[in-house]
Amino acid sequence: MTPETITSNGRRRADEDIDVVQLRNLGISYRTGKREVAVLKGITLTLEKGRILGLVGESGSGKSTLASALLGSLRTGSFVSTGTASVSGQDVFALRAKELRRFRISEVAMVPQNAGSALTPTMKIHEQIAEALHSLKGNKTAQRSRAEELLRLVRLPNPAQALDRYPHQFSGGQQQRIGIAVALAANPTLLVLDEPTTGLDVVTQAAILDLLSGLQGSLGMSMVMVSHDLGVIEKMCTDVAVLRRGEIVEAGATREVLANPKHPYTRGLVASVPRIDVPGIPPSMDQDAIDAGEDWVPDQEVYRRIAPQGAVPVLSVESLSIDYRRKHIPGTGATVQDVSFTVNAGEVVALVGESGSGKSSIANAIAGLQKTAGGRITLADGGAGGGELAKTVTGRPKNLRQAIQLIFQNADTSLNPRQSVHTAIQRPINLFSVKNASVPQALADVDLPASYAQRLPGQLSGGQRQRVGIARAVAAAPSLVLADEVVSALDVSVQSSILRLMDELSREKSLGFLFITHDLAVVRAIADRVVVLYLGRVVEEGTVEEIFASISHPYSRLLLDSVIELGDDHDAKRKAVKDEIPAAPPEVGCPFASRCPLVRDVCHTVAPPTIAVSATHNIKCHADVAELTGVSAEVLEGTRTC
Amino acid sequence: MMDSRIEASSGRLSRRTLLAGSALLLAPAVLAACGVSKSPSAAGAATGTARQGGTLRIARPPASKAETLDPASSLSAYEYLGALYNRLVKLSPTGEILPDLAESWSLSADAKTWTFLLRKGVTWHNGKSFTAQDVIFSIQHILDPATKSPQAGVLSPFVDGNSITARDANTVVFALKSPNSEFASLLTGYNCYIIPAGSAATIGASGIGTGPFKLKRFTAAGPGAVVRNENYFGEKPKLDSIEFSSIADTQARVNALLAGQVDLIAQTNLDFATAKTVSASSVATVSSVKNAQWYPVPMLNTSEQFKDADIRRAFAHAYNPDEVFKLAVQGNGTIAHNNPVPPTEGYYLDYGLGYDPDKSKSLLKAKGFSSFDVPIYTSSYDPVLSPLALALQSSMKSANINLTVTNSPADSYFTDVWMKKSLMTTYWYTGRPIDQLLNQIFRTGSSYNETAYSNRTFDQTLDAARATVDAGKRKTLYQDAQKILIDDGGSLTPFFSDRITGLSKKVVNYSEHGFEFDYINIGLLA
Amino acid sequence: MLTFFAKRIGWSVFTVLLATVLVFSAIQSLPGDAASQILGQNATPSAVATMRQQLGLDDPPVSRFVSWLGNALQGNFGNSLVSGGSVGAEVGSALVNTSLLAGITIVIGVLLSLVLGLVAGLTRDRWPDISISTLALVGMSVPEFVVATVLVLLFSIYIPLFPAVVIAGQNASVAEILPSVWLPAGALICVLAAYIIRMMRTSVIDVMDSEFVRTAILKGNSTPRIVFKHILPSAMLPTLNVIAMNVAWLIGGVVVVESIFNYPGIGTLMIRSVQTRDLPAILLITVMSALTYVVCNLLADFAAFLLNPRLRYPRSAK
Amino acid sequence: MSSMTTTAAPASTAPGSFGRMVRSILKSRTATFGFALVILNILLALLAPVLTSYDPIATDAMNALQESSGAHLLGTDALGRDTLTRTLFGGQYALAISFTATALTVLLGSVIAGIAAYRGGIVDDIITRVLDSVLAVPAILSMLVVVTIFGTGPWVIILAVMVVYTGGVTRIVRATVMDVLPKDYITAAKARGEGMFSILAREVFPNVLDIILVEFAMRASWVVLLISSLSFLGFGASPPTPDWGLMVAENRNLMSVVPLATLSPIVALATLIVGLNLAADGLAKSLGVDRMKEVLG
Repeated sequence: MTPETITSNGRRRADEDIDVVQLRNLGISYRTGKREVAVLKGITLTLEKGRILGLVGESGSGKSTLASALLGSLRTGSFVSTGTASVSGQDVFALRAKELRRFRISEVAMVPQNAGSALTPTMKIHEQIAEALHSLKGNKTAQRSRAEELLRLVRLPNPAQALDRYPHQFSGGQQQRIGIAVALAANPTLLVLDEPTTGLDVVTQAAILDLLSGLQGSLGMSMVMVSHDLGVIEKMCTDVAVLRRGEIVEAGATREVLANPKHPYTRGLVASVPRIDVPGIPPSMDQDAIDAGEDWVPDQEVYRRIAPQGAVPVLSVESLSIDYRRKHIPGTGATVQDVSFTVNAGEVVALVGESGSGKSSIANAIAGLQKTAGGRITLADGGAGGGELAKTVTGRPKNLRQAIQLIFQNADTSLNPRQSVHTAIQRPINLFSVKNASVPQALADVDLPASYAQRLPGQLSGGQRQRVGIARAVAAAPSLVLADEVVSALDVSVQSSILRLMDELSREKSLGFLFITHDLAVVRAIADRVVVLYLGRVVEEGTVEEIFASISHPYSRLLLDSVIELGDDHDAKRKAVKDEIPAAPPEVGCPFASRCPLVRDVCHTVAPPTIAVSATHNIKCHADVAELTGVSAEVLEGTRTC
Repeated sequence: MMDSRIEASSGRLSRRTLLAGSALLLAPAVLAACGVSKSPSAAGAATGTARQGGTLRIARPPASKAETLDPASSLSAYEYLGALYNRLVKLSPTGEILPDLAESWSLSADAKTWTFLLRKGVTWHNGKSFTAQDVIFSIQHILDPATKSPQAGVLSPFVDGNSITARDANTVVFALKSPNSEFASLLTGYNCYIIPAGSAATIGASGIGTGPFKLKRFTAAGPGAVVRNENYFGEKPKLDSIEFSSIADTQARVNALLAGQVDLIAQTNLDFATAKTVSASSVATVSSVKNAQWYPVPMLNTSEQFKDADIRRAFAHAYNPDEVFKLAVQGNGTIAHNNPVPPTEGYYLDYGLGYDPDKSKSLLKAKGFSSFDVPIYTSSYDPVLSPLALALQSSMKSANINLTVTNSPADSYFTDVWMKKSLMTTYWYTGRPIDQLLNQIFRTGSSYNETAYSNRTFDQTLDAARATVDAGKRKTLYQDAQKILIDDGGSLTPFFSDRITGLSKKVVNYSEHGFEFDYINIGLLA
Repeated sequence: MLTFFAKRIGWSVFTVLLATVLVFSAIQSLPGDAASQILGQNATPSAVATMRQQLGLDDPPVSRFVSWLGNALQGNFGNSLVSGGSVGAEVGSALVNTSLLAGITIVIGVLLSLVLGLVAGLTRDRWPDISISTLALVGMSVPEFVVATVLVLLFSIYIPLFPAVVIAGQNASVAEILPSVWLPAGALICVLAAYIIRMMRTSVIDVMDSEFVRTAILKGNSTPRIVFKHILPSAMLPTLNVIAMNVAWLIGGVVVVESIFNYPGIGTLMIRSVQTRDLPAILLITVMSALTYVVCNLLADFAAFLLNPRLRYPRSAK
Repeated sequence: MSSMTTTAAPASTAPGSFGRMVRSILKSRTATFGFALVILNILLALLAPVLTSYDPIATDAMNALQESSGAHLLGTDALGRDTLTRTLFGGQYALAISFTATALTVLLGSVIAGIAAYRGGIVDDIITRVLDSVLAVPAILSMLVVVTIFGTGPWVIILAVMVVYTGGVTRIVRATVMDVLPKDYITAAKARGEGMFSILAREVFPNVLDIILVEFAMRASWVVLLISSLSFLGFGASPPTPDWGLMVAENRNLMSVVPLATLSPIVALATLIVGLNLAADGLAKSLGVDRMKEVLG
């Protein structure tokens, strides 16, 4: 590939006037000690006015560095090693300080990944917007009214009041909207967005993305959007450039590239994304083959997991409730209330919900790390004896502690950075005097070579660390594993291999998995049964097929509709929903009442009854089954807010 | 005008500054007869014409918060006393007793009745007239046990408060309990300043006296000032006023002098190096007085370590005086060989225990010690104390005596360590008449008996001496007493040291001897 | 928020009380007592016994503490066992003097070090930073008695600009002491500033590395605006605690400097009182020092409260 | 629990962690320089008896107050003691006392901090409040009281340092432990039912070792300062101990006669403290510790 062929839209262009972005052989490196490490290598691309470029890649691909380079910004210690970057016709790295300031004022703005940390905590919102309103300098009133206008534009609730508030007084989604408003204030030619929705709940993400599409449509800005999420890229971007280890491996019109990826890496990336419509665990990527330059083609087959036969319960949770409140606050209820479910041997049960749904609290209660306010948790394990679990782990006998093991979301913090892999895995084996267990065996169980025992967590990749975490749990020979968001922090190419590993372990060792996640596509890939939580209450439970079938709780439906997937018809989705979850569950009635499209008076006062759709499928709702069938986007349209 | 040389005779007295209160003053009237040897000299103080007026600023060491202007008290603010008050009699630089409030005095043939004729027309600072009643009151105040005056112990063996009578307004008669031909000299003590009758309760703060200066303000352990008393009966002082400040740290006092903040540092013997620094300064200079103080190391006789005289003797032989003398005071002074009586003293006995580590060792061995360990206390209170302790420590090693030097804070040194610890370093001013010196510092039960020394023969010898009229016999008896004291080992007395005082170059006619500070002539350069 | 401060104040009172109890108990185990200290060489056992009785030293410690506390709450801290005067007046005047010294030190020291720390942080690893940081390092590494001695040598003996010592006594007026304050204040500033400069520098650098400052830069803001609006308020927050700690430290830390300059302050009084076992004085000094400590911390909390909108406007009523 | 039975098993601590630390220190020029200064100080102190033939305590009347000469490189003091010798031996005293005191303080503070942070709730409250009360008493007052109760001597000084600084150490280590406690590996250990001391020793302390090390280096510099100040005031070492603070106090009046007698201990003191500070700085930087959090204690 020659540089000329890699333009953002796949065509070679001579007419540079309409190119907002023009990168020529751009290389950026940083110095560490005496070494120079290349972050970006020979990046060449152009972006036409009015188009949206998606930069996609896994962690460490250099996509964020590229995004900030467009603003003439480099991290300390970094420098341009080769090439030029021109934005709006200006060579950004050749600008002097004053010119660079002017350039940033007039030409380009950035929406950072986490507006929560990108907004100055000690300044009021209107000040932060006003300082970007350079044209209105000195005119306080005009600045205020323009700021309010901008907040309205990004659909922030109560924009007039918001002006005099501080960033921390807003939720993550609202902060992101404010961040966009600040970026828009300067009326930039180019808007750069760095992972603008990562870290937000799916529903919020959907709403923000809708907002951005709308704004782009009406304001006609050019945009560069960084994301690791192919679905988001597909929905938002006209063009895409795929980055891998600092290089663009493939670029072109989004639909073309994603529908018909040419580069093995792109192919692998597209193939490894789990999808709701395609049940099963997608194939994983062979990075080594790609590195070797082979024309590697991923398996087209997804692996479909088969639910275990026969229900031998391992864990049963009955009427569990957890209350964090020190004293009763009128109008609010306990954090977790009346949650019941079971996990059978060899079964993967997914506990699904957005942040704040209480799913981690439930896991902690099962592990004995969280005091419960009521209910019973019973471990029914043939081998270890089982029995009702004491409320705290210190009150539990060794065999029950052994029977429940945890694996965690964040591979960085799940392993003690000062302990070798060996020490970490050996500890439970010794503590529980596990027979026939050894570190090499545990490593073999998670497909890691025995030599890894000598390593420290810092010497492992994210996926390998996650495997060690699993090995540590499995080495204890448990009957139940609590897996809290174990794949959500991993790159898609690694995700599926971990999911496969879980599948294997559940089958081979008859392990019950309580799989806690917010990611419905992953649920679809691995879970046998699903429990949907909303504000600490179970709203729906059933087998994975039942949950993803047509009859659903309105909340489940909202979650499903908010998922942005590769290959969706993105234009058909609804425009806006009420994306804010209340801070606390209501004291009485249905927890979802405040956001439900089917809401009626009774929902606010009476707890919803259980509708048994099938022997395994239960929905808690005041509506009848007919109403719950295929609740369409049009119905939700009516609940548009802000 | 006084001569620039400070005539330091054997009549000089010692004073311990601080909280611990001070020693007695005593100047034997008979001293002149005893043939005082050469006058030690003071060098450096400028002489010349002092201009009339001006303020002299004196820095003094810290004193107790319980400090008082009551001269009889052990906590009296010494620097003020001579300015505010007068005694009946005072000491001349050559040790003669001079009239002060008493114009003349006489004693009866049996030496039991002393009659003092008082100066007429003297007024107190508050305008009242000075009378014989004031004198009677002052002496009774000293003798009153409630006053806890250190001088009480000196006077009470002879003086009964009820036997002092006023023959008339200007005549006081003392009928002594026992004969004492040196009684007048006892009244030169600085506790013996005369205060107004009936002022016992108020004198501590009011400072009303007859002296050349009147009190302007006074703070215990703090600053204060006195101003010229225009109604003073004698020669009027040159200065308008004197301001006193209290500075705890020696180095800070010196700094204040060098920075021109004060004109004179009272009660501070500058060490050699500091003296050098001060001399080199453009604003200040030093004045030194030969053999002005001695630095004893009292061995507490009641302590476990030193209750045995042989041990004390072993200590006396254990150090090399040349070495200690050189180290502690750079050879400025005279080696003492453990005799606390200065060689300039008429009754001086040229006898001492010399350096003999072998003897020291054998004395110890005889008592079963192959080596002897004892802590020696020292303080930054005076710059010579620590070097002295260290020099002794170093020197005594050869006699197998191991001293552990323990530094004690200056502020509480004389309350916590002196007369409490078995071995410590301290100092006295010389100029003490031999009778007072031996009686007060070494006699059984005396209030300043810092070694808790108790030797009946010694006490009896002193009594005999005091009662002896014949000067030659008396000399023999006092020398006998010295021998007993040296052999029996009260304290270690390695050397007499010159005292170096720092003062501003602006100051002229500074003169101090014993406890006599010349407040009249001292002044500032014209 | 009211409850936040009420709780803080409650703990502060508790802290002061506990500190007093600790010191009171410690003094109980000091060898010797005021009675023998006062009597000095005149101490006969019976005199000591009488004095002990007069001073109430024979009562059990608990009841003595309770009665002390009862009086203290009414503002009566007792009389000095040494001078017999009111401890309140004695400690009060020493405290006023020390406050003057501390006040000047704080105002100059804090302002100076904030500015220097800011400059150092902003010019990270360039020459202004390197020189300021080196200076701060030297300030941290040279004991204050050396700094003080050098200052005296330089500025009152070689170049007689300032008095070398304080001549005025404890009850001196501000006007009398003021000329003598500068050198001791200079010595204290050297020590105080070193820590604040370093703290300020680090927190400026931290804040400069933050997303929001990067965003502010990318918005094309001017440098002064970035510094004063975006960096300074956040950088001040962690510095506040260091300032508070250092200000509280001053009360005890002045001892060495006071001793060198003969400064009639709380440090001098503290040493003297410990030596003379003057319990009422020590207790009051403890109370005042502990009060200073908690008040400084409260003030830091309050300043943080004003500076930090997160504290002023807690997000939800959790 | 000694679990390592297989021969192939690696050491239970992280392999190469010490080597890694040394490497990361060497990477920072500041840290290298700081450590070099500290090591130089330690070497000079240890080698003092070899480097000089004089006795640091013995007085020598004949050679008092000498300026620099071949026999006495840095001259002598008023008692004829060799300044170089006293300065070198002073290093022994300063290092021995301050390092012992600091080590004990940091150890005690860390244990208390671990317990307070782990137990939380009322235990934490009580520990925090009591230590805060100790901190509320001025350091010098606490030290004076301790010194007055127990007299002077190395162990008393060490005790006094512990009284004064344990609160500060605890405060910092506690905050760090609090950062570590929510980590998932702690949760895993808790879920396994490990006891407090096991978790603190195995999981927590290895991860706060950085902070503790930095804390040690920095506290040591404070302790050196504090001890010398105490000696300067006359409450610390007794003469003839070759203590630097005491040497300054003893010799500062000789500034115009033998300035080296005062300057030598000052330079030695400053070198050690600069070294410790740079070492702490460099260590903090290379270990990624936020050094300024430390100052808060």
